[in-house]
Amino acid sequence: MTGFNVELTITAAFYGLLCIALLYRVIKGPHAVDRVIAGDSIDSMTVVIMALFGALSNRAVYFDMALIVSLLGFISTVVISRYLEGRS
Amino acid sequence: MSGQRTLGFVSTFILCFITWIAFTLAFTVQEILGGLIVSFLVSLISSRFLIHEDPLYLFNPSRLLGALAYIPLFIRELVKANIDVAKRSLNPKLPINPGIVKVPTELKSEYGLAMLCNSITLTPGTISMDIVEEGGKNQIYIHWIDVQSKNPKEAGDMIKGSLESGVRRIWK
Amino acid sequence: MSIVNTLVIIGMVVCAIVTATVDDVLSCIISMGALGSFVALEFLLLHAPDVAIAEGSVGAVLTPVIFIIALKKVKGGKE
Amino acid sequence: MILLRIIIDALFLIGGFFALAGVVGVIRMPDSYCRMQASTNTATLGALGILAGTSLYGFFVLNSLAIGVKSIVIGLFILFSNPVASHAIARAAKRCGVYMLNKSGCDQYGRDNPQ
Repeated sequence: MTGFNVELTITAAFYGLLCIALLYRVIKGPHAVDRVIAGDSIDSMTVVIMALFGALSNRAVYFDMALIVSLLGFISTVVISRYLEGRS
Repeated sequence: MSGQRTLGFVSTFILCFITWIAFTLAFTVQEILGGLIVSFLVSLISSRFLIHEDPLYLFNPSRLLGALAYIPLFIRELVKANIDVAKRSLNPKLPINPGIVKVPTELKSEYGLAMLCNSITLTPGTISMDIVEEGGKNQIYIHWIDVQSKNPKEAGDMIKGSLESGVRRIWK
Repeated sequence: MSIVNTLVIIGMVVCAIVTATVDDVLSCIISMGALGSFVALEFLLLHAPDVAIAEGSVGAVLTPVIFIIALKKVKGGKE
Repeated sequence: MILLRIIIDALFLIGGFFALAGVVGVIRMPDSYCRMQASTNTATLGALGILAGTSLYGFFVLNSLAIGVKSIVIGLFILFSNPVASHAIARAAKRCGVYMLNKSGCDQYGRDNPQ
Protein backbone atom coordinates (compact mmCIF):
# COMPACT_ATOMS: atom_id res chain seq x y z
CA MET A 1 0.00 0.00 0.00
CA THR A 2 2.32 2.72 -1.18
CA GLY A 3 -0.37 5.18 -2.30
CA PHE A 4 -0.73 6.58 1.18
CA ASN A 5 2.85 7.82 1.35
CA VAL A 6 2.00 11.08 -0.38
CA GLU A 7 -0.62 12.16 2.16
CA LEU A 8 1.48 11.14 5.14
CA THR A 9 4.51 13.05 3.86
CA ILE A 10 2.52 16.16 2.97
CA THR A 11 0.81 16.25 6.37
CA ALA A 12 4.12 15.81 8.22
CA ALA A 13 5.74 18.59 6.17
CA PHE A 14 2.78 20.88 6.89
CA TYR A 15 3.11 20.27 10.63
CA GLY A 16 6.85 20.93 10.41
CA LEU A 17 6.11 24.25 8.72
CA LEU A 18 3.67 25.13 11.52
CA CYS A 19 6.42 24.36 14.09
CA ILE A 20 8.70 26.84 12.34
CA ALA A 21 5.89 29.41 12.40
CA LEU A 22 5.47 28.90 16.15
CA LEU A 23 9.13 29.73 16.68
CA TYR A 24 8.18 33.37 15.98
CA ARG A 25 6.34 33.40 19.30
CA VAL A 26 9.29 31.74 21.05
CA ILE A 27 11.64 34.43 19.74
CA LYS A 28 9.44 37.45 20.30
CA GLY A 29 7.08 36.60 23.19
CA PRO A 30 6.99 39.55 25.60
CA HIS A 31 6.71 37.41 28.73
CA ALA A 32 7.96 33.94 29.63
CA VAL A 33 4.36 32.68 29.69
CA ASP A 34 4.02 33.21 25.94
CA ARG A 35 7.18 31.21 25.36
CA VAL A 36 5.87 28.39 27.55
CA ILE A 37 2.63 28.24 25.55
CA ALA A 38 4.48 28.14 22.23
CA GLY A 39 6.84 25.44 23.54
CA ASP A 40 3.92 23.32 24.68
CA SER A 41 2.32 23.56 21.24
CA ILE A 42 5.64 22.59 19.65
CA ASP A 43 5.73 19.52 21.91
CA SER A 44 2.29 18.31 20.84
CA MET A 45 3.08 18.93 17.15
CA THR A 46 6.30 16.92 17.54
CA VAL A 47 4.21 14.04 18.88
CA VAL A 48 2.00 14.22 15.80
CA ILE A 49 4.97 14.19 13.41
CA MET A 50 6.44 11.19 15.23
CA ALA A 51 3.15 9.29 14.91
CA LEU A 52 2.96 10.09 11.19
CA PHE A 53 6.53 8.93 10.64
CA GLY A 54 5.85 5.71 12.55
CA ALA A 55 2.83 5.02 10.36
CA LEU A 56 4.87 5.79 7.25
CA SER A 57 7.68 3.38 8.06
CA ASN A 58 5.30 0.75 9.51
CA ARG A 59 7.16 0.14 12.77
CA ALA A 60 5.37 0.15 16.12
CA VAL A 61 8.58 0.99 18.02
CA TYR A 62 8.40 4.59 16.79
CA PHE A 63 5.06 5.07 18.53
CA ASP A 64 6.69 4.44 21.92
CA MET A 65 8.79 7.54 21.36
CA ALA A 66 5.71 9.66 20.72
CA LEU A 67 4.11 8.17 23.83
CA ILE A 68 7.08 9.10 26.01
CA VAL A 69 7.25 12.67 24.70
CA SER A 70 3.52 13.18 25.19
CA LEU A 71 3.73 11.72 28.71
CA LEU A 72 6.72 13.68 29.94
CA GLY A 73 6.14 16.85 27.95
CA PHE A 74 3.68 18.35 30.35
CA ILE A 75 5.88 17.84 33.42
CA SER A 76 8.21 20.69 32.45
CA THR A 77 5.22 23.00 31.88
CA VAL A 78 3.82 22.22 35.32
CA VAL A 79 7.23 22.74 36.98
CA ILE A 80 7.70 26.11 35.23
CA SER A 81 4.23 27.23 36.31
CA ARG A 82 4.95 26.24 39.92
CA TYR A 83 8.13 28.31 39.76
CA LEU A 84 6.30 31.33 38.32
CA GLU A 85 3.63 31.06 41.00
CA GLY A 86 6.21 31.07 43.78
CA ARG A 87 8.16 33.99 42.33
CA SER A 88 5.40 36.56 42.61
CA MET B 1 -11.56 0.82 56.37
CA SER B 2 -8.94 -1.81 55.71
CA GLY B 3 -11.25 -3.64 53.28
CA GLN B 4 -11.80 -0.36 51.49
CA ARG B 5 -8.03 0.11 51.17
CA THR B 6 -7.52 -3.40 49.81
CA LEU B 7 -10.26 -2.89 47.21
CA GLY B 8 -8.67 0.40 46.11
CA PHE B 9 -5.34 -1.37 45.79
CA VAL B 10 -6.83 -4.12 43.63
CA SER B 11 -8.61 -1.69 41.31
CA THR B 12 -5.45 0.41 40.86
CA PHE B 13 -3.53 -2.78 40.12
CA ILE B 14 -6.02 -3.80 37.41
CA LEU B 15 -5.89 -0.32 35.83
CA CYS B 16 -2.06 -0.36 35.75
CA PHE B 17 -1.98 -3.85 34.26
CA ILE B 18 -4.44 -2.94 31.49
CA THR B 19 -2.30 0.10 30.66
CA TRP B 20 0.82 -2.09 30.52
CA ILE B 21 -0.90 -4.54 28.15
CA ALA B 22 -1.97 -1.66 25.90
CA PHE B 23 1.64 -0.37 25.86
CA THR B 24 3.42 -3.59 24.96
CA LEU B 25 0.85 -5.84 23.21
CA ALA B 26 3.28 -8.77 23.45
CA PHE B 27 1.83 -11.83 25.14
CA THR B 28 5.00 -13.64 26.18
CA VAL B 29 5.79 -14.89 29.66
CA GLN B 30 8.49 -12.40 30.57
CA GLU B 31 6.49 -9.35 29.42
CA ILE B 32 3.46 -10.39 31.49
CA LEU B 33 5.63 -11.22 34.52
CA GLY B 34 7.36 -7.83 34.30
CA GLY B 35 3.99 -6.12 33.99
CA LEU B 36 2.67 -7.88 37.09
CA ILE B 37 5.70 -6.85 39.17
CA VAL B 38 5.75 -3.23 37.97
CA SER B 39 2.02 -2.67 38.40
CA PHE B 40 2.18 -4.25 41.89
CA LEU B 41 4.90 -1.81 42.96
CA VAL B 42 3.18 1.21 41.37
CA SER B 43 -0.19 0.47 42.93
CA LEU B 44 1.46 -0.19 46.31
CA ILE B 45 2.80 3.37 46.27
CA SER B 46 0.08 5.33 44.52
CA SER B 47 -3.28 3.76 45.37
CA ARG B 48 -3.70 6.07 48.39
CA PHE B 49 -3.45 9.14 46.16
CA LEU B 50 -5.68 7.88 43.37
CA ILE B 51 -8.68 6.55 45.28
CA HIS B 52 -10.11 8.27 48.34
CA GLU B 53 -13.74 7.24 48.15
CA ASP B 54 -15.65 4.07 47.36
CA PRO B 55 -13.55 2.17 44.75
CA LEU B 56 -16.57 0.41 43.22
CA TYR B 57 -18.58 3.61 42.84
CA LEU B 58 -18.43 3.60 39.06
CA PHE B 59 -19.46 -0.04 38.67
CA ASN B 60 -23.16 0.62 38.60
CA PRO B 61 -25.20 0.14 35.39
CA SER B 62 -26.74 3.60 35.37
CA ARG B 63 -23.38 5.30 36.00
CA LEU B 64 -21.63 3.26 33.33
CA LEU B 65 -24.39 4.19 30.88
CA GLY B 66 -23.98 7.83 31.89
CA ALA B 67 -20.24 7.61 31.27
CA LEU B 68 -20.87 6.10 27.84
CA ALA B 69 -23.44 8.77 27.01
CA TYR B 70 -20.97 11.48 28.03
CA ILE B 71 -18.56 10.69 25.20
CA PRO B 72 -20.72 11.77 22.16
CA LEU B 73 -21.96 14.79 24.12
CA PHE B 74 -18.38 15.88 24.82
CA ILE B 75 -17.27 15.31 21.22
CA ARG B 76 -20.17 17.43 19.93
CA GLU B 77 -19.32 20.29 22.28
CA LEU B 78 -15.62 19.98 21.37
CA VAL B 79 -16.25 20.26 17.63
CA LYS B 80 -18.66 23.17 18.07
CA ALA B 81 -16.26 25.16 20.24
CA ASN B 82 -13.31 24.36 17.96
CA ILE B 83 -15.12 25.72 14.90
CA ASP B 84 -16.08 28.85 16.83
CA VAL B 85 -12.52 29.63 17.98
CA ALA B 86 -11.07 28.81 14.54
CA LYS B 87 -13.49 31.29 12.96
CA ARG B 88 -12.51 33.95 15.45
CA SER B 89 -8.76 33.55 14.98
CA LEU B 90 -8.91 33.39 11.18
CA ASN B 91 -11.16 36.45 10.92
CA PRO B 92 -9.15 39.53 9.84
CA LYS B 93 -10.94 41.78 12.34
CA LEU B 94 -10.23 39.49 15.35
CA PRO B 95 -13.64 39.74 17.11
CA ILE B 96 -12.75 38.92 20.72
CA ASN B 97 -14.15 40.23 23.99
CA PRO B 98 -12.20 38.54 26.81
CA GLY B 99 -12.88 38.58 30.52
CA ILE B 100 -13.01 36.41 33.64
CA VAL B 101 -16.37 35.29 35.02
CA LYS B 102 -17.24 33.47 38.22
CA VAL B 103 -19.66 30.59 37.89
CA PRO B 104 -21.37 28.49 40.58
CA THR B 105 -21.66 24.73 40.27
CA GLU B 106 -23.75 22.09 42.02
CA LEU B 107 -21.12 19.34 42.04
CA LYS B 108 -19.65 18.20 45.35
CA SER B 109 -17.23 15.29 44.82
CA GLU B 110 -13.59 15.77 43.83
CA TYR B 111 -13.72 13.53 40.78
CA GLY B 112 -16.78 15.30 39.42
CA LEU B 113 -15.19 18.71 39.85
CA ALA B 114 -11.98 17.54 38.19
CA MET B 115 -13.90 16.06 35.26
CA LEU B 116 -15.99 19.21 34.77
CA CYS B 117 -12.94 21.53 34.96
CA ASN B 118 -10.96 19.40 32.53
CA SER B 119 -13.86 19.36 30.09
CA ILE B 120 -14.22 23.14 30.35
CA THR B 121 -10.50 23.62 29.73
CA LEU B 122 -10.46 21.21 26.79
CA THR B 123 -13.20 23.02 24.92
CA PRO B 124 -11.43 25.99 23.28
CA GLY B 125 -12.71 29.41 24.28
CA THR B 126 -12.86 28.74 28.00
CA ILE B 127 -10.15 27.99 30.59
CA SER B 128 -10.95 27.18 34.21
CA MET B 129 -8.53 29.04 36.45
CA ASP B 130 -9.38 28.40 40.08
CA ILE B 131 -11.96 26.83 42.40
CA VAL B 132 -13.08 28.40 45.68
CA GLU B 133 -15.79 27.35 48.11
CA GLU B 134 -18.23 30.06 49.14
CA GLY B 135 -21.51 29.64 50.96
CA GLY B 136 -21.65 25.87 50.62
CA LYS B 137 -21.23 25.99 46.84
CA ASN B 138 -18.14 25.54 44.72
CA GLN B 139 -17.38 28.47 42.44
CA ILE B 140 -15.18 28.23 39.36
CA TYR B 141 -13.31 31.18 37.84
CA ILE B 142 -13.39 30.88 34.05
CA HIS B 143 -11.50 32.93 31.49
CA TRP B 144 -13.88 33.35 28.56
CA ILE B 145 -12.84 34.65 25.16
CA ASP B 146 -16.25 36.17 24.37
CA VAL B 147 -18.11 37.45 27.42
CA GLN B 148 -21.79 37.54 26.56
CA SER B 149 -23.20 37.88 30.05
CA LYS B 150 -21.80 39.04 33.39
CA ASN B 151 -24.55 37.42 35.43
CA PRO B 152 -23.15 34.20 37.04
CA LYS B 153 -26.27 32.10 36.38
CA GLU B 154 -26.63 32.96 32.69
CA ALA B 155 -22.88 32.66 32.04
CA GLY B 156 -22.91 29.26 33.75
CA ASP B 157 -25.76 28.07 31.55
CA MET B 158 -23.95 29.22 28.42
CA ILE B 159 -20.58 27.70 29.30
CA LYS B 160 -21.33 24.43 31.01
CA GLY B 161 -25.05 23.76 30.65
CA SER B 162 -25.02 20.42 28.85
CA LEU B 163 -21.60 19.38 30.18
CA GLU B 164 -22.67 19.68 33.80
CA SER B 165 -25.87 17.72 33.28
CA GLY B 166 -23.75 15.00 31.66
CA VAL B 167 -21.28 14.94 34.56
CA ARG B 168 -24.05 14.94 37.16
CA ARG B 169 -25.31 11.65 35.81
CA ILE B 170 -21.98 10.05 36.78
CA TRP B 171 -20.68 11.79 39.91
CA LYS B 172 -22.51 13.52 42.73
CA MET C 1 10.64 12.97 4.30
CA SER C 2 13.73 15.02 3.46
CA ILE C 3 11.57 18.16 3.54
CA VAL C 4 10.67 17.49 7.16
CA ASN C 5 14.34 16.85 7.87
CA THR C 6 15.29 20.27 6.51
CA LEU C 7 12.54 22.02 8.47
CA VAL C 8 13.57 20.33 11.71
CA ILE C 9 17.20 21.35 11.20
CA ILE C 10 16.12 24.99 10.65
CA GLY C 11 14.10 24.79 13.87
CA MET C 12 17.08 23.41 15.79
CA VAL C 13 19.36 26.22 14.61
CA VAL C 14 16.81 28.92 15.43
CA CYS C 15 16.19 27.47 18.90
CA ALA C 16 19.92 27.29 19.60
CA ILE C 17 20.41 30.94 18.54
CA VAL C 18 17.52 32.04 20.76
CA THR C 19 18.99 30.08 23.68
CA ALA C 20 22.32 31.81 23.29
CA THR C 21 21.08 35.37 22.78
CA VAL C 22 18.02 35.92 24.97
CA ASP C 23 18.46 37.88 28.20
CA ASP C 24 16.03 36.29 30.64
CA VAL C 25 17.25 33.02 32.20
CA LEU C 26 13.78 31.44 32.30
CA SER C 27 13.18 32.09 28.60
CA CYS C 28 16.57 30.55 27.92
CA ILE C 29 15.51 27.35 29.70
CA ILE C 30 12.18 27.19 27.83
CA SER C 31 13.78 27.52 24.41
CA MET C 32 16.25 24.83 25.40
CA GLY C 33 13.32 22.50 26.09
CA ALA C 34 12.00 23.21 22.60
CA LEU C 35 15.49 22.47 21.24
CA GLY C 36 15.44 19.11 23.05
CA SER C 37 12.18 18.03 21.46
CA PHE C 38 13.43 19.06 18.00
CA VAL C 39 16.61 17.03 18.49
CA ALA C 40 14.56 14.00 19.57
CA LEU C 41 12.47 14.33 16.39
CA GLU C 42 15.62 14.56 14.28
CA PHE C 43 17.01 11.36 15.82
CA LEU C 44 13.74 9.62 15.08
CA LEU C 45 13.82 10.79 11.45
CA LEU C 46 17.30 9.26 11.15
CA HIS C 47 15.87 5.83 12.22
CA ALA C 48 17.43 5.70 15.68
CA PRO C 49 14.54 5.21 18.13
CA ASP C 50 16.67 4.20 21.14
CA VAL C 51 18.80 7.35 21.01
CA ALA C 52 15.62 9.32 20.45
CA ILE C 53 14.01 7.92 23.60
CA ALA C 54 17.07 8.87 25.68
CA GLU C 55 17.28 12.34 24.14
CA GLY C 56 13.55 12.95 24.49
CA SER C 57 13.46 12.08 28.15
CA VAL C 58 16.72 13.78 29.10
CA GLY C 59 16.92 16.78 26.78
CA ALA C 60 13.28 17.80 26.69
CA VAL C 61 12.23 17.11 30.26
CA LEU C 62 14.99 16.37 32.73
CA THR C 63 17.38 19.21 31.88
CA PRO C 64 14.76 22.02 32.11
CA VAL C 65 13.42 20.59 35.38
CA ILE C 66 16.90 20.43 36.94
CA PHE C 67 17.69 23.96 35.74
CA ILE C 68 14.40 25.26 37.16
CA ILE C 69 15.16 23.66 40.53
CA ALA C 70 18.63 25.23 40.51
CA LEU C 71 17.11 28.60 39.60
CA LYS C 72 14.71 28.30 42.51
CA LYS C 73 17.61 27.51 44.87
CA VAL C 74 19.56 30.62 43.88
CA LYS C 75 16.36 32.74 43.99
CA GLY C 76 16.33 33.76 40.34
CA GLY C 77 19.93 35.00 40.23
CA LYS C 78 18.97 38.24 41.95
CA GLU C 79 20.17 39.45 45.36
CA MET D 1 -10.70 0.54 0.09
CA ILE D 2 -11.36 3.81 -1.72
CA LEU D 3 -13.91 4.80 0.93
CA LEU D 4 -11.38 4.13 3.68
CA ARG D 5 -8.86 6.30 1.90
CA ILE D 6 -11.36 9.16 1.65
CA ILE D 7 -12.16 8.92 5.37
CA ILE D 8 -8.50 8.97 6.35
CA ASP D 9 -7.79 11.91 4.05
CA ALA D 10 -10.73 13.81 5.52
CA LEU D 11 -9.42 13.21 9.06
CA PHE D 12 -5.97 14.48 8.03
CA LEU D 13 -7.50 17.57 6.42
CA ILE D 14 -9.56 18.35 9.54
CA GLY D 15 -6.47 18.02 11.74
CA GLY D 16 -4.38 20.22 9.47
CA PHE D 17 -7.02 22.92 9.27
CA PHE D 18 -7.50 23.19 13.03
CA ALA D 19 -3.74 23.14 13.65
CA LEU D 20 -3.36 26.01 11.17
CA ALA D 21 -6.13 27.96 12.91
CA GLY D 22 -4.50 27.41 16.29
CA VAL D 23 -1.07 28.52 15.11
CA VAL D 24 -2.49 31.63 13.46
CA GLY D 25 -4.32 32.37 16.71
CA VAL D 26 -1.15 31.95 18.80
CA ILE D 27 0.70 34.38 16.55
CA ARG D 28 -2.05 36.98 16.17
CA MET D 29 -3.87 37.21 19.51
CA PRO D 30 -3.15 40.30 21.62
CA ASP D 31 -2.61 38.90 25.11
CA SER D 32 -1.37 35.72 26.83
CA TYR D 33 -4.73 34.28 27.90
CA CYS D 34 -6.23 34.47 24.40
CA ARG D 35 -3.10 32.79 23.09
CA MET D 36 -3.74 29.97 25.53
CA GLN D 37 -7.26 29.57 24.17
CA ALA D 38 -5.93 29.28 20.64
CA SER D 39 -3.25 26.79 21.63
CA THR D 40 -5.93 24.47 23.06
CA ASN D 41 -7.26 24.36 19.52
CA THR D 42 -4.11 22.73 18.14
CA ALA D 43 -3.80 20.33 21.03
CA THR D 44 -7.34 18.94 20.82
CA LEU D 45 -8.69 18.59 17.30
CA GLY D 46 -5.38 19.26 15.56
CA ALA D 47 -3.70 16.33 17.27
CA LEU D 48 -6.71 14.07 17.76
CA GLY D 49 -7.74 14.21 14.11
CA ILE D 50 -4.32 13.03 12.93
CA LEU D 51 -4.15 10.36 15.64
CA ALA D 52 -7.60 9.02 14.70
CA GLY D 53 -6.40 8.90 11.09
CA THR D 54 -3.22 6.95 11.93
CA SER D 55 -5.23 4.61 14.12
CA LEU D 56 -7.59 3.75 11.24
CA TYR D 57 -4.57 3.43 8.94
CA GLY D 58 -2.86 1.02 11.33
CA PHE D 59 -5.95 -1.12 11.91
CA PHE D 60 -7.26 -1.50 8.37
CA VAL D 61 -4.42 -0.77 5.94
CA LEU D 62 -1.31 -2.05 7.68
CA ASN D 63 -3.23 -4.79 9.59
CA SER D 64 -1.12 -4.05 12.65
CA LEU D 65 -2.87 -4.10 16.03
CA ALA D 66 0.01 -2.38 17.83
CA ILE D 67 -0.04 0.81 15.74
CA GLY D 68 -3.79 1.28 16.10
CA VAL D 69 -3.89 0.69 19.85
CA LYS D 70 -0.85 2.88 20.50
CA SER D 71 -2.39 5.76 18.53
CA ILE D 72 -5.50 5.57 20.70
CA VAL D 73 -3.39 5.46 23.87
CA ILE D 74 -1.41 8.56 22.78
CA GLY D 75 -4.67 10.40 22.09
CA LEU D 76 -5.98 9.50 25.55
CA PHE D 77 -2.80 10.76 27.20
CA ILE D 78 -3.00 14.07 25.34
CA LEU D 79 -6.64 14.35 26.38
CA PHE D 80 -5.76 13.79 30.06
CA SER D 81 -2.52 15.73 30.42
CA ASN D 82 -3.16 18.86 28.34
CA PRO D 83 -5.85 20.52 30.53
CA VAL D 84 -3.73 20.08 33.65
CA ALA D 85 -0.83 21.98 32.12
CA SER D 86 -3.12 24.64 30.66
CA HIS D 87 -4.91 25.22 33.97
CA ALA D 88 -1.61 25.44 35.91
CA ILE D 89 -0.04 27.95 33.53
CA ALA D 90 -3.19 30.11 33.41
CA ARG D 91 -3.35 30.37 37.19
CA ALA D 92 0.37 31.10 37.49
CA ALA D 93 0.10 33.83 34.85
CA LYS D 94 -2.77 35.51 36.68
CA ARG D 95 -1.00 35.23 40.06
CA CYS D 96 2.21 36.86 38.88
CA GLY D 97 0.36 39.67 37.17
CA VAL D 98 0.71 39.13 33.44
CA TYR D 99 -1.02 41.84 31.40
CA MET D 100 -4.58 40.94 30.49
CA LEU D 101 -6.59 42.67 27.79
CA ASN D 102 -9.86 43.56 29.52
CA LYS D 103 -12.17 44.69 26.77
CA SER D 104 -15.40 43.60 28.41
CA GLY D 105 -14.55 45.17 31.79
CA CYS D 106 -15.29 41.91 33.57
CA ASP D 107 -12.40 40.69 35.75
CA GLN D 108 -13.97 38.95 38.72
CA TYR D 109 -10.79 37.10 39.69
CA GLY D 110 -8.82 40.34 40.00
CA ARG D 111 -11.70 41.87 41.94
CA ASP D 112 -11.81 39.04 44.47
CA ASN D 113 -8.04 38.52 44.83
CA PRO D 114 -6.32 41.91 44.80
CA GLN D 115 -2.57 41.80 44.39
